Amino acid sequence: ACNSEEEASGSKDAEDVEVVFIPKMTGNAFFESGNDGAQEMAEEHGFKVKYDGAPEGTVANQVQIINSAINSGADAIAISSVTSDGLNQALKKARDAGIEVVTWDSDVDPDHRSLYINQGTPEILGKMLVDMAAEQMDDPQAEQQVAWFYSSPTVPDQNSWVDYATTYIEENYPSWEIVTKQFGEGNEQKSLQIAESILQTYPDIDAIICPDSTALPAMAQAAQSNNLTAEDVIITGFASPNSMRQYLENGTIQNHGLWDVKTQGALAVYVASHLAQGNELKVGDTLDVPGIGEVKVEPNTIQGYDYEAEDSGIIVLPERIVFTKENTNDYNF
Amino acid sequence: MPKVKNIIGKREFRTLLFLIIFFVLIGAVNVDFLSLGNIHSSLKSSLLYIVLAIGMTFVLLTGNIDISIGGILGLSAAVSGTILRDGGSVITAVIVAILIGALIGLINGFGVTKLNISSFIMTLGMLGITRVVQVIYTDGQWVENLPISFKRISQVDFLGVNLLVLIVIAGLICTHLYLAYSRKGRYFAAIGDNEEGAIFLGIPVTRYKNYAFIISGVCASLAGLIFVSQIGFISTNAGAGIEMTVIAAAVLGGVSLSGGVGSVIGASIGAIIMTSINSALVYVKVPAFWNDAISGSLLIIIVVSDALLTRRAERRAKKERLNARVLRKEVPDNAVFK
Amino acid sequence: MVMGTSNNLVKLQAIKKSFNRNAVLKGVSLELNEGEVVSIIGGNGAGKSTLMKILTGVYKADAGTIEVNGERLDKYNPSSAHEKGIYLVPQEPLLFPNMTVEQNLTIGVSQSRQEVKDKTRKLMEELGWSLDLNRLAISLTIAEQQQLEIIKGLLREAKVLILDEPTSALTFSETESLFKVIEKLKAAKVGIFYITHRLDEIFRIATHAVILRDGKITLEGNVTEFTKDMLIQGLLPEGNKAYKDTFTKKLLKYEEENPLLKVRNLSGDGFENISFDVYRGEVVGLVGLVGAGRTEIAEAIYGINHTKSGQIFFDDEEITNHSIDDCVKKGIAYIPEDRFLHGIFSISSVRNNITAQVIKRKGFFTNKKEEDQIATAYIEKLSIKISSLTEEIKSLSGGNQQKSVIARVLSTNPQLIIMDEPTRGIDAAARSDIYSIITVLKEQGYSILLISSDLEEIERISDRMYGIYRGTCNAYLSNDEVNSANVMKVAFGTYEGSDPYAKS
Amino acid sequence: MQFLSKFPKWNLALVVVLTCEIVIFGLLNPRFWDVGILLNSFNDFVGVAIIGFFVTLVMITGGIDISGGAIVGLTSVVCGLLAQVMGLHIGLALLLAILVGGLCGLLNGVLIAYGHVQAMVITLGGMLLYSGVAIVLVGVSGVSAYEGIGGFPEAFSWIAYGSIVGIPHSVILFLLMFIIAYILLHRTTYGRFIYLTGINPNAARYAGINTKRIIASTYVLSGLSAGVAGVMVTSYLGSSRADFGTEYLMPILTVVVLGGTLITGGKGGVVGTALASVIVGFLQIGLQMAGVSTQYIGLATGLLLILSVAFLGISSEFKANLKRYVSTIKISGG
Ligand SMILES: Nc1ncnc2c1ncn2[C@@H]1O[C@H](COP(=O)(O)OP(=O)(O)OP(=O)(O)O)[C@@H](O)[C@H]1O
Ligand SMILES: Nc1ncnc2c1ncn2[C@@H]1O[C@H](COP(=O)(O)OP(=O)(O)OP(=O)(O)O)[C@@H](O)[C@H]1O
Ligand SMILES: [Mg+2]
Ligand SMILES: [Mg+2]
Repeated sequence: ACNSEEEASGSKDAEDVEVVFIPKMTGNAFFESGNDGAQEMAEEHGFKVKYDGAPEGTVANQVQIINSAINSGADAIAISSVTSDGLNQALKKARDAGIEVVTWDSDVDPDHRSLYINQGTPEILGKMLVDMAAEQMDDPQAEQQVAWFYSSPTVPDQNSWVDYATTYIEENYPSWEIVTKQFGEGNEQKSLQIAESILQTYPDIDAIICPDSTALPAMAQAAQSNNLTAEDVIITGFASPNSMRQYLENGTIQNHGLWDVKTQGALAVYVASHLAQGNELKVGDTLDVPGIGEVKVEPNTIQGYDYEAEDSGIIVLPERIVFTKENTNDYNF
Repeated sequence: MPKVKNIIGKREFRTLLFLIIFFVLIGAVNVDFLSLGNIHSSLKSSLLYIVLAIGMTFVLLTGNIDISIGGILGLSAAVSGTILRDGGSVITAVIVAILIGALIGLINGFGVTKLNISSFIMTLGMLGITRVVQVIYTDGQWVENLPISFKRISQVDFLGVNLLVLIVIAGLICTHLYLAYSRKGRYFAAIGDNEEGAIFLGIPVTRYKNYAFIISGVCASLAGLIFVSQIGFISTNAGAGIEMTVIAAAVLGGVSLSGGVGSVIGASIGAIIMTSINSALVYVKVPAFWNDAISGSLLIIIVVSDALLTRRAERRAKKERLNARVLRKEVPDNAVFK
Repeated sequence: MVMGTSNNLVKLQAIKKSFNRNAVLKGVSLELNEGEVVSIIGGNGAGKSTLMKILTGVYKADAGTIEVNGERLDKYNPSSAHEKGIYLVPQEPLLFPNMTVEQNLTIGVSQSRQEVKDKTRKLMEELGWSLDLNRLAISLTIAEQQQLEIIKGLLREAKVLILDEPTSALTFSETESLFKVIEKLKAAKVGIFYITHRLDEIFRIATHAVILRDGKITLEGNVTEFTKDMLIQGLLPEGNKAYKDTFTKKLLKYEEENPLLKVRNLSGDGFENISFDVYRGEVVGLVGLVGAGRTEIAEAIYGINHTKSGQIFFDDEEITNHSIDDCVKKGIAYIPEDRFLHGIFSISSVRNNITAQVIKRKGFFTNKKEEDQIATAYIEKLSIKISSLTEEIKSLSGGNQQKSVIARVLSTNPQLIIMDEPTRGIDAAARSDIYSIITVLKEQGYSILLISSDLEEIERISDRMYGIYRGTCNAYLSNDEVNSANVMKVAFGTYEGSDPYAKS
Repeated sequence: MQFLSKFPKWNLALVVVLTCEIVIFGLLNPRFWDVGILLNSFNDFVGVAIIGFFVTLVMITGGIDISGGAIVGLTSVVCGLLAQVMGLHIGLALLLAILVGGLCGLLNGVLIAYGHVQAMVITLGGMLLYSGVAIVLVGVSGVSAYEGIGGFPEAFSWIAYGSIVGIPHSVILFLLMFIIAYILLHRTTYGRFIYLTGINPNAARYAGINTKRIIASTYVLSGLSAGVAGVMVTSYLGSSRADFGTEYLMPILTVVVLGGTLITGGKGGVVGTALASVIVGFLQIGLQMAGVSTQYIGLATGLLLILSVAFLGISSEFKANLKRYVSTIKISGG
């Protein structure tokens, strides 16, 4: 394995590298934080990061942005994809044009990118969601009414976590009953309304799990308006600590999770620029990333993919964080 | 008796009937839907749409349209939200929000009346602009961690009813009285009904069109404040797509898109229907992937059946009128001409 | 206007106005004093309405000055005109369709609702008109709309009242009662501008007459100085002094033939048990007062409204309740009474208006050249005044718009033309043009079913006529019974004549 | 000059805007002048453009159709289900999918024309309904909605990625649909009737035009075009998903109204729509290539929309003022 040093033996200087950092959509706290991390990393190492996304996270918009990256001569793309296979043709064109493709947060077909900066496999994250709820219960093995509440039936990542979480519940907490699965469309007003309706339709509900950055704060807000606390109903899920801090502090919720998306963004653009400078990263290689530490390229199989190739792998973020009243003030994103 | 008939014949009444039928039907599936608690919270969730629908009605009455309300809502929510977050006073936040709404409304009005831009284009363009201005202003970040004190405002109850609900209903009634019965209030509908005729009568058409856009803008920013207070965090997409819902609500309530017809009461009832559909689907416990299909069909069924009812009533009225004057031997001569 | 004694109300000086390159007014000066009725006459498109719209601030004059009550006004718009007490009853009703009659009357006035209602009641009594205050304006017929507009104008208690062709849709009796009110206003020192194409009316009520031609005033003075012939001569273009109204009715032998249109015991909304025939090559008039139900009968024949019972035959084929399209195909054409609502395509070109119906016959693709030819031919035939074929029809004067509608109908070569108020708002010259077209059509074997509120017109050109009184067919005038006295009686339902179908 | 005056003023203005755009963006980033890039960029807006052509017809009748985007999603799902789940031949599948689009349009059209309901609400309801049905179809058929239906044969992607003598299919489709719309609207009696119906439906009826059928048919055409766009998008993105086309709503309306079609009906044309869609499409890639982030492009589109329309609005009023000013000088001078 080649232990690449900071200034790699590549053919291009860092200054000449432009990485296009593409979120699913703009205007979302999660992706904006990822961008913050990416920009900081870029500044430190002298390469350029262009943040480019559209307000609506749709496949066509992402394709269009990839096309424009190709047209304007970018060197690498780091993208959080809204679809598992809809970008294939566009990414293929990008790679044909010599652009390095890295994904982060949400992956594409593994044969259309080199590396995927993974916050955790569906197994890890699905389990984490369930565990965050279970650990608040007096008796997780007792009968519990549980609801899922996230953005929409068409987004890939959240659905894949929920899919795995459902099997995980069946295996480990067979007495739980999933009473409903609701969607807030990433729209605050609608999310709040659905959240209120969930509380009123299922007055005996025990836990509501919201793996979506709009649904979770809306759910917490609805609980707060109805004067419910974590004692009455367990609310947990994924959202950035900034958006949830006050609900943790006033006891509406006890915990919620996320990974350090700033690190994820930073890592994605670092790896992308590393590749764009002409370096190679193969499955099994390790890379020492300044400020983050050593990361290892795992094979695609850990995400359950069949496709295996030397130059196609996954880097899993070292840690995911469960935020509580105690630690939430240590983070700012 | 004729008074009762008059009320029943009103378009708003029919919308109300649809609302009641809707609640009863959903209530039949899940009784909880008819609980006071749910009705109360349906009203609370509709507040935002009601306020927007009131403003939209002014613009629609004059025969124009305002697509930019979602953008105005987002921008004023973001600006007042940051003011509140950074420790500014509530009064400042409210005043700034209203000024933003009024200013954008004024620009819309200027474009429509002075530059002769069709209102659809003007406000569509303005929607794009305000959205981006909001992104620039907030640097793409969410506005979060708003003071609890401001969020509390939307939770205050008065005599068991949410205070904001009471305020909005009071405002709604005043607006209705103004539009329907005051001399100047009727100008809005007159302009949309026949602009040339309004000019002929010396109605200051340009000024009242401007008023309509300003009112709509201010309503959108008030809705923005309600948004801040009720929801407590503002993304850069706040209010995205809301304009279509509000227009549909207004039309559902009998406001004509070609101007001149409609009332704020009807539009508000329409807004309640549009919002209640969302929560109703949670209550009936169908899998959530059915939601769009069901709310779409509901919307279509309501407007189509309403249109059919209206047309039948109109036809019958015309028939009666025409037949009333036909000379029939058995009818005494003076019975026909009143 | 030289009556130095009375107070001057309005003084227009050297008013000029052009639309694009079309110079409509080329320096017009006009005065109005208290108690005067100044009648403005002129051909279609002479600029009468334009001049009055300038006086009420709707249009801005390109040049010239306006003085009201001796005060020169620079910044002038409709609301300042209202303040000065100037009110225009427009040529084409400008009501608020979705408001009730009452709301239409009260909007924009400072009096209280009850006051307006009381006054309206009194006015309607005086005029003998009856309008239901709770009806929506959209449901009013064109005549009713015109009545409403006039009432609206009278309610304002304007100092200067402008009536732009107020009687174009009214029949004799409504006109008479309007004149009585005008006489009263005259006595109350109100100044009135009165625009009309019916020259007889001028001698009934006007104190002064003004002729507008080619953008200038060519003749003005006290009515007593003029005769009707002088006015007609004054209206004619410079070169064409040999004008003669050449229309003559021609007797035709039709009795032995099969009728082209046969209506039997037709009942529908607004009419009952109507029977009549139209033979080839004749003009049949339907006489009646406003609201008699003639339009409904015509629309039922043309397939617009469904009938309840009875039959309609066209060329021996039953066409009861057929679609409009079918009727058009069979050779029936209809000139609707409400030009704005049912006649013109306002923002379309004159050419497209004229060819709107005929293109259907010409196949799937359109052919601009052919359309131009057709349009040009009819524009010449009917001497329609336009500046170009692609001009929007709404910029034409009312009369020319009407002629375009007639041209459209003629272009389909119909066998039967139903004309509902075909000459409403049309000037004398154009009217005689249309009459001569009717003559030609008759000669070619075409038939015409004529509905007109102008009793003089219907008497002059109908070969036979049926009286419609409150939805029923109450009288029949055969060729030799048609004369003005009988026509009047038929209209009022007092003719004691024959009803050919009641007997059989 | 004589030749130019034959074109509507509006279209000339659009040509000027387009030219300015090409010049300015080329100066900002010379790669913009690469014909290959420009032609390939059609792929990104051809969907909006072809729906826009037929929404133009709808709008000229005085209606509006905002359900186009949703129909794109539905046809994409239908196409995928038929071809990949039920195993139909791909050609047949996409034909049927387009027909489904037409069917949606027919529903819109019948309700609007025969039910006399405001088009905006019906098509808004339709928008919810069709995208809802797409999700339901996916949900009921057991395919996971979030993964979409992929794995189409290579031949299928040829629809979007192929080219004829160097001209990408998207450009050819754009031209083809434009020509169809142009001929229908500007060269046939049907098109003339669309205008007449839009200007005055009553008069059109009295003139023997079957206005209901005309109105309904425009929605069918618009639905069919959305079906074509749906197939195109499915091929372009290589998978079929229910949420394709959701972002089309405003862009479609933008290109139609920027193209000079009157919202109230009766005026406009597809030439304007074609120019406007190219203008908006090029604006997007031009700004992106000039380094502007996509999320700010709404500002540029909005400004372009308002300013270009205001320009003509001002110019006529300005001219009138100027004339009056000149004539008063003459009078006071003489
Ligand atoms: N808004 C307008 N735009 C362009 N041209 C106009 C406009 N209004 C009137 N015109 C033109 O001005 C001329 C005079 O029109 P006007 O309506 O004043 O005629 P008129 O004397 O009232 O005729 P009529 O007896 O038919 O009512 C006509 O040639 C008409 O085409
Ligand atoms: N007393 C009345 N009350 C209510 N409506 C009336 C009354 N008298 C007449 N009308 C209305 O008058 C209108 C006149 O109808 P319409 O113009 O079709 O009749 P018409 O005989 O064709 O008229 P015209 O003689 O002008 O052609 C009808 O719509 C009718 O409703
Ligand atoms: Mg006139
Ligand atoms: Mg009539």
